[in-house]
Amino acid sequence: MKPAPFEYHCPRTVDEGTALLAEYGDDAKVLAGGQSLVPLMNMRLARPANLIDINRIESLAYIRDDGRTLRIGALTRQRATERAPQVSERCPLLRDALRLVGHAQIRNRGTIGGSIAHADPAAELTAILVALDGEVTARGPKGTRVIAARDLFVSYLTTSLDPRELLTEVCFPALPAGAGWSWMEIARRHGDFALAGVGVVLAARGGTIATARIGLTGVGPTPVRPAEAERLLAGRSPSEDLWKGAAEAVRAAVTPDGDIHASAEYRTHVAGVLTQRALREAWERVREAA
Amino acid sequence: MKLEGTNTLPASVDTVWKTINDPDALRSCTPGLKELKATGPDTYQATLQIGIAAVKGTYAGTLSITDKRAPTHYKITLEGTGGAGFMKGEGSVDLEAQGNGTLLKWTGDLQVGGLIAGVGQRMLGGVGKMLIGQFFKCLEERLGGSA
Amino acid sequence: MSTRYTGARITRNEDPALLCGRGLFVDDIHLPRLAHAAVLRSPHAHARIVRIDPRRARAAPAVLAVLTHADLGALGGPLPRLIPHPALVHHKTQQALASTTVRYVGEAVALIVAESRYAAEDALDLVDVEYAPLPAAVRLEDAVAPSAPLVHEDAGTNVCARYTQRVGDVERAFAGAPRRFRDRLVMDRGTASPLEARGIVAAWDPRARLLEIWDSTQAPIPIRNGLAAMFGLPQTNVRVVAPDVGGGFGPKVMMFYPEEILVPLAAQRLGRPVKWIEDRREHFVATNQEREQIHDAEIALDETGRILGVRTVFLYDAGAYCPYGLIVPIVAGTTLPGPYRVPNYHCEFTAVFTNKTPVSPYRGAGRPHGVFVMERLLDRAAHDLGIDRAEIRRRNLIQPDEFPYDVGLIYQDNAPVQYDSGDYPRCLGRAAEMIGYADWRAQQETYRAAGRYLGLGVACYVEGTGIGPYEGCRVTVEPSGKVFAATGVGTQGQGHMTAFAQIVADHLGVTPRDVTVRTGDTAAFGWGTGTFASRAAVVAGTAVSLAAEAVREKARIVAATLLEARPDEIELADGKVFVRGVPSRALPLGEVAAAANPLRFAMPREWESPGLEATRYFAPPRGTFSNGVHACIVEIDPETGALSLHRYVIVHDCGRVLNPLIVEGQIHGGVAQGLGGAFWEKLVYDAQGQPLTTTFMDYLLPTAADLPSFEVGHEETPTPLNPLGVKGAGEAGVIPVGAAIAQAVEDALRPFRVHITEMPLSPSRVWELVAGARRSA
Amino acid sequence: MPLRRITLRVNGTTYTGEAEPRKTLADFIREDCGLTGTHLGCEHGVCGACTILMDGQTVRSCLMFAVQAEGAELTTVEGLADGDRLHPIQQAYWDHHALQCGFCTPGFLMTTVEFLNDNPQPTEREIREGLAGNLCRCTGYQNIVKAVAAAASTLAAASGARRETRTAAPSRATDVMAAPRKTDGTPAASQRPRHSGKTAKRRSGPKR
Repeated sequence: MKPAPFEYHCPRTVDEGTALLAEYGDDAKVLAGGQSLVPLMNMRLARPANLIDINRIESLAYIRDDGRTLRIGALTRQRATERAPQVSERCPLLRDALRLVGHAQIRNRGTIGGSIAHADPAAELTAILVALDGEVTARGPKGTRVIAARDLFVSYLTTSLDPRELLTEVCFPALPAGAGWSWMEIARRHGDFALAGVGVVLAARGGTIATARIGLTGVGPTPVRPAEAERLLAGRSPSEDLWKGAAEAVRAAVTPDGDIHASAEYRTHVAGVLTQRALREAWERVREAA
Repeated sequence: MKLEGTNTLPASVDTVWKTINDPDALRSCTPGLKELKATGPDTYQATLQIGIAAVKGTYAGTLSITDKRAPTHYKITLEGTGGAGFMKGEGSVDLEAQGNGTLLKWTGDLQVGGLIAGVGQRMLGGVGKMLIGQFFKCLEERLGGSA
Repeated sequence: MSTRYTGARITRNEDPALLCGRGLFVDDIHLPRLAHAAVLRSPHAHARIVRIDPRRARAAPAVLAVLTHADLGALGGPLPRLIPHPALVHHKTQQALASTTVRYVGEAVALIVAESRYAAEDALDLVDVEYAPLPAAVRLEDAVAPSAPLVHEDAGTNVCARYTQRVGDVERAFAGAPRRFRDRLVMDRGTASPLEARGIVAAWDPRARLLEIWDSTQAPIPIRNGLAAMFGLPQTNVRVVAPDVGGGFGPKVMMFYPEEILVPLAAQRLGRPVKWIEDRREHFVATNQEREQIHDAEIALDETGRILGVRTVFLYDAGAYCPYGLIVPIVAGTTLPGPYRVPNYHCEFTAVFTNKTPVSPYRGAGRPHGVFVMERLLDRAAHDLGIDRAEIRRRNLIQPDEFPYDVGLIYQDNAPVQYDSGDYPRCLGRAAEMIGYADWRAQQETYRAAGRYLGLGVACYVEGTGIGPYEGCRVTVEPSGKVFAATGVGTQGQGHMTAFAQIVADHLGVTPRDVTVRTGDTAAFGWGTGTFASRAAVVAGTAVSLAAEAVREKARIVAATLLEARPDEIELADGKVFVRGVPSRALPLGEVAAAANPLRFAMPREWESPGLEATRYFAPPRGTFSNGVHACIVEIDPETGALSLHRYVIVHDCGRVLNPLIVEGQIHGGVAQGLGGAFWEKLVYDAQGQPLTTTFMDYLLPTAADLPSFEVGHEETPTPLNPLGVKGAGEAGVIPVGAAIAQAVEDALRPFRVHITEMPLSPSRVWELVAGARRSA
Repeated sequence: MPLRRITLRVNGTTYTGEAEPRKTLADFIREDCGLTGTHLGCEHGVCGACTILMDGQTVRSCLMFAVQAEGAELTTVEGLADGDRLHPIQQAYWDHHALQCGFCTPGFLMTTVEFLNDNPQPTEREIREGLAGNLCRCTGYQNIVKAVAAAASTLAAASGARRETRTAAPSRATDVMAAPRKTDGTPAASQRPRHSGKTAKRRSGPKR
């Protein structure tokens, strides 16, 4: 299980990186943390002719907090992100989900940008980015552009990024003050890809839910944002029946595939169960915060 | 892996039948099809580059159309072999007039073997469905244009 | 002999090197001019090979050789058949490289040798093979159908054997039985997956005509003997070393895997040492698998729950070839009655070829299947008769005064299944006590009241261990006073370097750290069969004891001359040899060893042979039977099917325990593998016979976070069958786990009336069962 | 493929070698540095047997290319013991029979080093989750969990003692590593005459 040969490129700056991508585009693959790409290369499922290793572009490793948004450089390691105080403070949902991404050894290398660009249908970060209406910044031959999460994820492992574009930054909006959150997922083993997972954020106004944000993973080709469920929750006062209703709306919104680990029916059902439990936990956090 | 679906196409059964027998349509609508050379009536030599993201494989194989019952039914078989393994897709297509459009019913059985089957099970089914979906969506667009 | 060390908790001699990265595993062997091999394997479950053209591969840069069947000459025939059996009508083995037909995904088609493994893998794409795919026999039940595609044309059937064993008069027993229960029980495929996959390094010295092999095998000596025959070399000119082996668990005892012939052949042809290391993806298709059986089983009882008869008719999936004969199904059938009195028993199996990786024993080797069936039947009976689970077992247990107990069956070693000793009621009682069986129902209710679904499971087993034919050992005292013991069994982590050293130390009055044990090197010891069937401690251990004892007697005779005393006055302790009661008249053991090998002058006749050295063999008349009881508490989330393991209790009796630390380790590991097979590990094949689980992302070994702490209780009923009184313990842990978990899950989900008849389970599957039960309720 | 010159430090010793860009770091450590204590169990990043420390953090060396480690400071299992004196974590593994075949052990040891740096007083649950990225097929993990707990207390005591005698407290990453660091310049590799293969040039350098 050894990778096929490739040309290795090691840009030091974003400009060098984008220049290389412009040159090799389709025949190139960007190597960030490599925790998903290198296994594919070792198995020779992926045989890029050119490997562009961005790990030495130090300017892409940062976490900035402008009060409303966490701006995270694409090369920032998942482990560093999960431990950053700003992340715990502004977006604990992100911290909690990151702790379930693989294992420490994986997160030490795995990057925020890599996880988003890889767009695994069972990834945690993609669902959170979608739930929070986050956005990413990409640099390419045509310059810099910002892509909203909802426009980013196209299908299995496929984003709307151009092969010549380099993902440079991922922006996670901070949770509203006093909001409650919860990440819940079920996996076969600790650290495995989720059979289904859900992230929930509830913003409260007095005793009622002002807005609800829900993002699901593992239940379709892309992360799912169940608009109907969110609408159903907004402006209502919390109750078990409300949670149940939202769970049903979620089940109606997802179209998972079955695989050897879990049937599509199971994933659909569990997506609802987890949503219900996540809403419950999120609201408890609202009450604790109040 | 068994797959099936239906599409409503904005064209008459005869037009649809013509389109799904037109090598150009097949060429431009079969996902990843790089080359399609006729080797006989309804049989073609095909080169496909199928895959997603970094996981791409080039497959050399054949595409053939059998047990035609013009203008409503045929079987289509696609076989390919490449570094990442091999695949065999068998599908049947049935056309049915529906108002001034056509209801296209398809069933497919996709077999994938070798490396890609051994390590790709988590997404294989979904990706298969996606590719076939792309095929019919493309037909739909062509016919939409011509209807 | 003193028992200062035997039976003591002693940390292992082998550990410091392994802890410092100084172990020597096959992949760590590096020789000058080493070349690297990769194997081209069939991507088809069943296909005719129309054409193989290696020319492009041969021309590739850095490629040194490409072997196909055409290049094998005399070595191209079917590989040796192990363990023939009269019932085995079609004893099919594969070729080192397939010639005309491939019968499973992963079957070897070509071997490529290059300057690096990277280059060898590059060339895999360059061997042009044209296959004509054939329909495949995949599902076990489909494969027996008359219309099924034939795995072996010439056999004319996929049935390679039918075999029946009977005790008493089953028909009469069932005809007259007041109560009968029948179930169809399914166990799916699994694999041992040791962390180190297989690997071989071979070197050929044309001057010495010496073939040296480092092989990650459990049975180096039979490999040596086989290779010598195949390569036409004297056995002394073939050295096979099983160095540190990264886990075995059964699949590494196979004579032969194709690579074990191809790599030496390539080394000989090239005149360069060659290394082949099986990668993980290969391991999932090219290393033998196990666990697939379907039982149609029935039990007959009286109203009090006394067993009148049991009958099982089952299908056993042999895979594409059956090199290992019928060991697994025979062990399954003979293990099934377990610790219970089963006066009438009918066991009939059909061994079936399928287009899947061949099957050979994996830790447990059929025992988990037999126990799963028996325990499931008892659970069903207990439930329907309204008798407590533990109670129905108690009522049927063989009593301590009934030994030796003849079950009436013939075991894998062709000897009668005769339980030699044990105290089954005691083990069950202790397990029940440890898990808190008495007040379980009350506890369960309080959990239920809180909306939590917990369940308890308890299962019993008897395990045949320590079978022959024989093992041997040579013990030598060096003039340094250090002791060396060499034996033929290989070691894959069982702690032989320590357990055997403890035995020697007690005989010779030294410490275990003074004793160096060599295993698995045919140059150090050339007689033996290997490490399997929980036999090393029993058979090799006894040989070690006999040899050490002989050396002690020799030391007394020599020392008697040197110390002018009678041999029966001589004692050995603390590294010294001395006259009883006169510690001043003492010699260091090393000096006696030196004196026993004189350079001049006559050697006293009573010394017989030079040096303090002796070789002894032990050949047990038949196996000895360990036993035990497992009890566990699990929790199920009915909404997600998620399982959490709260407690796991093991009470087991493997006779005299040589080293509790090591035995507990063996038990822990076995239980973990059992739990894997009960809830995580499943090899999945699609309808065309394509394996879908060839990575650790899809074949799920349990992690530390998934498993509970295990609570182990030792019972010690020595066996009369060997002087140490030891029984085997290597496989024990895995055996009743599936049965215990199935019962616990069923107990947890009793409100839903879920009935478990399959292994392994999964969250998705458990949820389906609950949902199904809810619908039908 | 043209070879690339790669220079990195392992266990305080500088190694220079040449390798194709596609050569994994694990293979470079094993073949070019001759440090075969780092094992390959799956080569797709699940089993953890190839876990090493890179600049003080655990990484799967099968999921990195050697070229990526240019100039990096690596620690492998060979770097834990101080000559014949075992690292407290190694000693705990020995005392508690936390290994059987020993193939997965180097990965577990390196994972334990980082885990106890991050969490010096873990609960059993935390230990089990901290070890979940490494697979063992022999032990059922129980004795490994015990060993990690035991090592935690030994290290706590040791580091407490060290702090008193230290002027400047070192970073946590070096803290645990400091105890067993060799005082002489000989790298662990030189204790392995068995390894006769081509190895990268080795320059004994000053300790970190």
